[in-house]
Amino acid sequence: MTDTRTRTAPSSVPPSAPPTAPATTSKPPRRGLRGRLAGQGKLVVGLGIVIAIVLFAIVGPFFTQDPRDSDNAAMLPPQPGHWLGTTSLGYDVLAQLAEGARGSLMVGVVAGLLAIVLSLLFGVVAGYTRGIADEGLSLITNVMLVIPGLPLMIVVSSYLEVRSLFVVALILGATAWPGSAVILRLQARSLRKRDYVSAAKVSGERTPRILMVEILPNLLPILTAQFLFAVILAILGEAGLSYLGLGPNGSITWGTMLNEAQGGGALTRGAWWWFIPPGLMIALLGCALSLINFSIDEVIDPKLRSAPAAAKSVRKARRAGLDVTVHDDGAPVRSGTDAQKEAVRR
Amino acid sequence: AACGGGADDPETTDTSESQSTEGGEGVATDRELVIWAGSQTPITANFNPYAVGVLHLANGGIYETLFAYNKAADTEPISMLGTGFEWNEDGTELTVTIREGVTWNDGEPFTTDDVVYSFTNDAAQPAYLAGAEAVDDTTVVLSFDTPQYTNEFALLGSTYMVPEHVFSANEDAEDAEAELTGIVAWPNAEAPVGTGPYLVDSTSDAAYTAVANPEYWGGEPQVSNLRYIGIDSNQSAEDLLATGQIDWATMFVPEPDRLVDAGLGYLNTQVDPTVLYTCADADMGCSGEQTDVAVRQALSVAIDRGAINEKAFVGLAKEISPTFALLGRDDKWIADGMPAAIEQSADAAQAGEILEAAGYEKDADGFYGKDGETVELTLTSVDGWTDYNNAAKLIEEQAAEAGIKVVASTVSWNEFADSRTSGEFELIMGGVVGTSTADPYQIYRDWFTSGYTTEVGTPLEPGFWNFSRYSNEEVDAAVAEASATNDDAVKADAYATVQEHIVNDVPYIPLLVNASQTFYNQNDYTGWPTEEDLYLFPPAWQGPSSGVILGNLAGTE
Amino acid sequence: MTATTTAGPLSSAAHAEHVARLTPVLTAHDVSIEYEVDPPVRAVQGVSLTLHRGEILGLAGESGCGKSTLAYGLNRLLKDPAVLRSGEVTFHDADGTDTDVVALDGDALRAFRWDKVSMVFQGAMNSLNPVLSVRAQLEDVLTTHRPGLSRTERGERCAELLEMVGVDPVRLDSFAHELSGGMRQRVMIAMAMALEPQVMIMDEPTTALDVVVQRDILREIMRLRERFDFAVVFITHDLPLLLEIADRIAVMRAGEIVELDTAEQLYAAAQHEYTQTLLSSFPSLLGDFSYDDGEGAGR
Amino acid sequence: MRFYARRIGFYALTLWIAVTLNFLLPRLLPGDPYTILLAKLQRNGDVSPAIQNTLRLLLGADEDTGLWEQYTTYLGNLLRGDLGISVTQFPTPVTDLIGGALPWTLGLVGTATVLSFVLGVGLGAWAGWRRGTWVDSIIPSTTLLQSLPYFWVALLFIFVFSVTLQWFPIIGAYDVFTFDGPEWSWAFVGSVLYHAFLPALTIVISSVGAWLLGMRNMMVATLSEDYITTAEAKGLSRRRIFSTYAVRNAAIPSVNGFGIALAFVVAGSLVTEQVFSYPGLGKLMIEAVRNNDYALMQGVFLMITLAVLAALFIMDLVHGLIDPRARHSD
Amino acid sequence: MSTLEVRNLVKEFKVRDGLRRSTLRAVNDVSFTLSAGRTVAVVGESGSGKSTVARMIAQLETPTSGEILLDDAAIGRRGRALADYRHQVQMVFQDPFASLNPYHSVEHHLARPLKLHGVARGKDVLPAVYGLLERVNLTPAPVFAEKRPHEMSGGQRQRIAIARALAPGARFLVADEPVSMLDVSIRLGVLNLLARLQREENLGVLYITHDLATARHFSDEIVVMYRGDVVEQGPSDEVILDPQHDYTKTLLAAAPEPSRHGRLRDEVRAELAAG
Ligand SMILES: Nc1ncnc2c1ncn2[C@@H]1O[C@H](COP(=O)(O)OP(=O)(O)OP(=O)(O)O)[C@@H](O)[C@H]1O
Ligand SMILES: Nc1ncnc2c1ncn2[C@@H]1O[C@H](COP(=O)(O)OP(=O)(O)OP(=O)(O)O)[C@@H](O)[C@H]1O
Ligand SMILES: [Mg+2]
Ligand SMILES: [Mg+2]
Repeated sequence: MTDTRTRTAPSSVPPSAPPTAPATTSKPPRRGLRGRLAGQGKLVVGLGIVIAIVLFAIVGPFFTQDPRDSDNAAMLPPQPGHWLGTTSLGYDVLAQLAEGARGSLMVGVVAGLLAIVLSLLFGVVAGYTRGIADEGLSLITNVMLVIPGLPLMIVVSSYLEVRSLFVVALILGATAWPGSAVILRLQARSLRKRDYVSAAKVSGERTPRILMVEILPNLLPILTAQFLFAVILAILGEAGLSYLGLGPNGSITWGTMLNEAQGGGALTRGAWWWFIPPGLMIALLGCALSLINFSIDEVIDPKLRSAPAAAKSVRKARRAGLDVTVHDDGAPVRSGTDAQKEAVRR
Repeated sequence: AACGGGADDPETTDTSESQSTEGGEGVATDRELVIWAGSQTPITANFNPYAVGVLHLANGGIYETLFAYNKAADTEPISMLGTGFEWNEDGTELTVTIREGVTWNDGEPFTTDDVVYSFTNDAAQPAYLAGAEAVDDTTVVLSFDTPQYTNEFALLGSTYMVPEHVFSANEDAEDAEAELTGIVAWPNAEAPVGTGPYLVDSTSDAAYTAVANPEYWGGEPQVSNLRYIGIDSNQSAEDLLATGQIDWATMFVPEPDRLVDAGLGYLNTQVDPTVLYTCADADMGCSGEQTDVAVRQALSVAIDRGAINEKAFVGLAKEISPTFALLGRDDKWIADGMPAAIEQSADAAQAGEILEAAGYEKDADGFYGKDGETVELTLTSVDGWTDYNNAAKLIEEQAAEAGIKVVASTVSWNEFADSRTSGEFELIMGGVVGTSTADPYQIYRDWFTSGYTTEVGTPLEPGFWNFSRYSNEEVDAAVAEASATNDDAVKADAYATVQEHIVNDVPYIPLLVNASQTFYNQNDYTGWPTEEDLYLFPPAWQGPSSGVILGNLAGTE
Repeated sequence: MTATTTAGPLSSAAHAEHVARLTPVLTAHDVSIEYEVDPPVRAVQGVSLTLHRGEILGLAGESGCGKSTLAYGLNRLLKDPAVLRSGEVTFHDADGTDTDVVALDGDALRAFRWDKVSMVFQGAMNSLNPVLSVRAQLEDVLTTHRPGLSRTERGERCAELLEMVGVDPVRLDSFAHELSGGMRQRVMIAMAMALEPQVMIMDEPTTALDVVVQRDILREIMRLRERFDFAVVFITHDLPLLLEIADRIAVMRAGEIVELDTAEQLYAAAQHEYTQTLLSSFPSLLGDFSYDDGEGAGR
Repeated sequence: MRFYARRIGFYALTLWIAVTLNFLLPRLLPGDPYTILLAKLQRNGDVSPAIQNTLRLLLGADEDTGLWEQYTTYLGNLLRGDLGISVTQFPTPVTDLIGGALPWTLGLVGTATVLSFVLGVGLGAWAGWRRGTWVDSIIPSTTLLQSLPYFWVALLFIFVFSVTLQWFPIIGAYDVFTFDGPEWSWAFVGSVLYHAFLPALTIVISSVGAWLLGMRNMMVATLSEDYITTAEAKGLSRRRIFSTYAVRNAAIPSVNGFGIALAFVVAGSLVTEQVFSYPGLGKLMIEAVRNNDYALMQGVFLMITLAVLAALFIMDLVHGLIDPRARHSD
Repeated sequence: MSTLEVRNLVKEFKVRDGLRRSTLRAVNDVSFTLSAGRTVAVVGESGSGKSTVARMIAQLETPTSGEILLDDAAIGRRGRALADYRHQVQMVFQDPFASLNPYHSVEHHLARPLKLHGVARGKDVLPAVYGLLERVNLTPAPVFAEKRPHEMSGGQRQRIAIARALAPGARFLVADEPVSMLDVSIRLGVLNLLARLQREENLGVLYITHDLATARHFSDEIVVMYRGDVVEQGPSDEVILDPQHDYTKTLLAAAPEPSRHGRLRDEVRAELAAG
């Protein structure tokens, strides 16, 4: 009965304990990093994967051979020296994967940043101002939201003659912002009406400072979530564009790797080591970023964490016989008095 | 039966009959032959050989030429609707004998008037054709102002015979949507009238089918049903081949063995060279170090063609002759003293010697340069042409080993087309369209003479292929000489001159001859061109030869 | 540590006398409720309480003292992570049968709810389903608990209910967002009345409303109570209000009922110190008042 | 009513912007369709002089008209349903090509999206209802599905299910080896369903996660609303609480997001169609891009925008039905 | 003696209902004067325009018409003049949970106005912050200065909000329902603090509330608003004990009064018995 030990702690909680502030605005008390991460399994796993991938991108290339070195035999299956085999040109897949991680992350981050900057511009400014500016910006946002992104990207990139990694990232970023802008606008609108914004005004703060110091920090969780989301979308988008042959030329990304693997008939030639890893890396990174988003969602809307946690703890309590009521949802049915007696005995 | 076609043999006997190649063991079959000739979906019904979107079956399967020429081997043309032809002394008249007893599939007889119409209608008449005249019921004479020996193939091997009574009625066809008038606007979608072995049966946006023409002059084809399908990616086509769902396709497959193991017949015919275009002539306005012949020569020896073929072309391409004569087919045209195949492995040392002899020195980074300027060449290839992109990457690496800095980059197809016609490029990885007959003449004329190029900045006209801006009076003269003769010896002499120059000047750095892989169902059908009997160029998309092959097929059981 | 350590609420002799005349309708004994969070919160600790037929029992106390938790506990509406650690709740039906509320489950519990004990919640604003019309939500109750009623009967009943609380029956087809706060609260009360339950638990039914509207609604409740004679547990932290309407008042603090007495007695002679503090937090409108800026009320 | 008036105004504006964007994009960049087409044809060998001539007549002549005039002509053409001529499928009008492809896309993407929506919302509602149980632990894994590149999944599916196992067809929207074009027969319908299965599965797999998560989170939030407690207090059955009280409210944001999400799904399905050679708009567009067929490309882009707008409009109507608050003001 | 006077204040809001726009007159011709050392209460039911008046005075809204005069001079609306005005007139908001930014510490909340208004600089800021905290009875001050809003109770937060309003050295305080969000047991504490500060520092306080009892006891004068109009205004005791306007009477009748326990029950019973 491990959980009984935890409840030996003094349980006479002051009933007049201050209610906690509304969720969106609360911040966890400053505890150590370990303390803060405890119980945040998803966050830990997500961060772990992301950090691993970023490290792989940063250090990987120093430990692998030149990703453009064709001196190896072609289409080698995984083996010592080529842990992920080689491509049809004799490039080392692991080396390409590391270099591709750089490329993809760079596309993701640049596109994500651009998307965030644009969505801040269109979202927060629209949300904070009123009248024509708001109407105009919102209209643009809504229109952009409706115009399908990938086709637009395809059309735009097909007109471009040279597509560097950076240009592709810019295109992706420039089409990825409207969703976030809508969310940010709503949020900024509600923040604008918050009393602490009015209070700052009455204190004599200027608008830019109010935006930066009072409003922006409160948007941080949402901004982060949107940024991560934009990164995922950009990396997926880049992969899609690359598959269509509209990806960045001259750079290695997971998308271009997939494109080359596809072009080189990797799957039909049985070279799974060439085709599978880039796709998995994309999925893994996306999954990790989503996991982080999960935890951010739970910060933004604590119900998401507290409600399931509550249900869990109650089921635990019931299993321990701490509940005298009868439940029809699968919990053991016991007579009120039995349970009660047991509870009293404890 | 031997083919004439030489001026020294004016009275031609009958050329080889297509029926003659028909395998004896074949039987008639109802099994539907499924073909992928490269069509993509959606398929739009169009069987007008003059239209841009004409479907593959029309070229050869429905409309036939007078003769069928073999692009793949040095064999005699096969007699189709023509039974013989003859050049006059000076090459200004071509007399063709027409097969008798042929009827259009609507029952009308095929006549010399149809032949004349097929050569002289607005859509077909070439500029050099001065006139066409039916001399009697079986003879047509084509006349020219200048010798046209070299256009024999264009006239006899690629001009489709169309029924005057049908086509002339549609000369004013109008495609309102396309704002297009004339015969080319006519889709000819309803029961096209031709002489070929097949009749169109149905068309949908995904496939079209054909049935054997019972009245075919060569006898009713043994394979009674055809289905041409549209497939949108090589991957799908390969998968379909592997799973036995298509019977004939010509496409790039990196590991053909897998399909051969699955029981498919396989032919790899290499005819079209792949080269590096170099903007070669500074006098024509080219800029960049590649205008120096030493740089081109050095680069050429620095390239490891074996590795490129092995890695970028999966070992499927063929060695190229620096003379651009197709090895195997055109061997007789390679002048004495010319190397047959170009060196396959790289020779970095030799490249260095060439450059050093020309006054280049290595800089601190190990790259050659002159006067403090490092040689740096940009090599572009069309984005998405994976084999070319890969080859370019390999060349970048190989050149670097020889101390030549080449930067590989990919460009959009537009930019590629643009820069090669305008001449604003340094190096482009590109193809050279091979010749359709066993004679390198067309390549020499179209790709190496100054008549087929313009100054840098002025776009080349359509039909001009000299992207490298190579201009050499001696080459021009030699090519002119070759065009005016039908005497092989004279021609060979002229070619020797051409070859001497182009091998030394390397305006196009030869890489290899591209593969074209044809897969066919040999279990259920017989009569395919094979390694042993390469009677025609086998690709499913090639007209008119594909039509001839179709007429040749039969079931195995 | 046991749940029975509390000595029970303070109350006067007058109270005992008052109670003796009444019959109980709902009794709670030793109810303890805990929130299973880390660390666990003992929101209600060993509360025993009897609600009598037809009376209005006020439940007062400062925010967070466990009033709502207790009310939810009485009706078996505790939501995760709340757990009823101990206690017996017995409903004494008018027909003489007693129901062990704690032991109810499944269909029996659902049948019991609303029919015997109905509830009006803290925020009426959010108690109405925004996507269902008022009619649909009223009918929900009738179709569930009175399946015998015909369609027209149900319709009539709904209209009748709305009229009873002073809302025009045309509002039946309105949605929550089309009603004012006061109307919504009235609709909720009408809904609570739908099955003519014997007990109604009202958790701060009027806090979000204007004084004038609040007064109207209270008046309505009182009137209905006189008519149908149901018992009411009325929860609020507005002691003056409670004094005006309640027959008896229980003062809660830190999960326990510290004092339970008749309204008159509580006002006149509150025994518990906390009750006195609470009373003094409300300056009299008409009486005198003296400033006190000491630290006493500083929390 | 006013709500709808505003929305319609918005749609009209968006449409106009999309149309104008479509007009401006190609004009911002140089490109001569004649050279492009000719070069394309020459890649396959001989182009007869006659064809060259016609092409020149048809495409080469570029009248020197002002931008505004071109714009009005363009708008006029659009109104008449004239989207120009495809270069890839010369000389088929773009409208014909789109007309042929649209039903397939609508069928495939529409079905897959609706399926994915229903499945996602259904599973999400269930997961939210069962919050705090083992179901929670499988939720994070759905993010993996969400992050898989569409085409990658599609290619793997083909490799495994169509080529290796040969359970499913490799190309097409129906059996192109048997049917000579669409027809009305059970066999054909069966064939269509059979061919749509894998592509639809790809779309569903890659998009269901988002719905599931969104719905699950909304359910969790909704379940703590007061009206849910009220419903419980009313003694309503769990079923009714689940469906009428929880799901109906929790689904509102999902339904609202449907239109927007559709834009994403359409984008993803472009690639899916390409992999499966599915004869829809996506494949058409990609062909167009690969062949520099600008008229076709723009036509398809316009069509996709239109389709998304139409979907949004329908969702607006639905939204009005399921959320009474939407019917009044914005 | 300094005064803050509002004259014929009118505020109209443009409300859009679909395509139709209409104007809503939230405040209609409101005038009153607030003098240093005195408290004026504004009472009225929800939506009567109380907050709007407060926000206009705090210059968070611009009046549609009418004037606000500080020491008989029309107030400045921008730049230096606005800063000067803010220096003198400050506001305390209704919801102490919402009026403090959860991301900033107490110190930040108090130091900013000190710096902005040049009350303290550099090293002096922190002591000044502590001073403010002590003035609102939050001791030990260094402990509170470190805290963030969510670490404090509602009453403590409202004290911070009051301290912030005092920081610039304001002479007039607009308090918009400063205690309605607080628990009953701590309301009086906050009100008493306000009253003490007002007395000790000779503040002019505009006390907005719907609680008639506290309005009476904590203010010198009461302004009764009803749907944007002032229906009655006068010395507190007069308004409460001898209401003139019907609306004031209704309001008074509706206010719960502990001394009248059982009243409502008895009234209803009487009514029912009668009819
Ligand atoms: N879901 C929960 N998880 C943990 N603790 C809770 C939860 N709900 C309530 N509590 C705690 O239980 C105690 C009693 O809460 P309850 O809601 O019953 O108070 P209340 O008297 O109704 O207050 P109010 O007057 O503010 O409504 C409080 O200390 C509160 O913090
Ligand atoms: N920004 C705004 N836009 C439109 N209408 C507004 C705005 N602010 C206030 N109103 C309207 O003005 C009227 C007066 O509002 P105000 O907030 O001043 O009332 P109040 O007396 O403070 O009410 P409460 O007691 O509820 O705080 C209300 O009808 C309100 O809806
Ligand atoms: Mg409560
Ligand atoms: Mg207000």
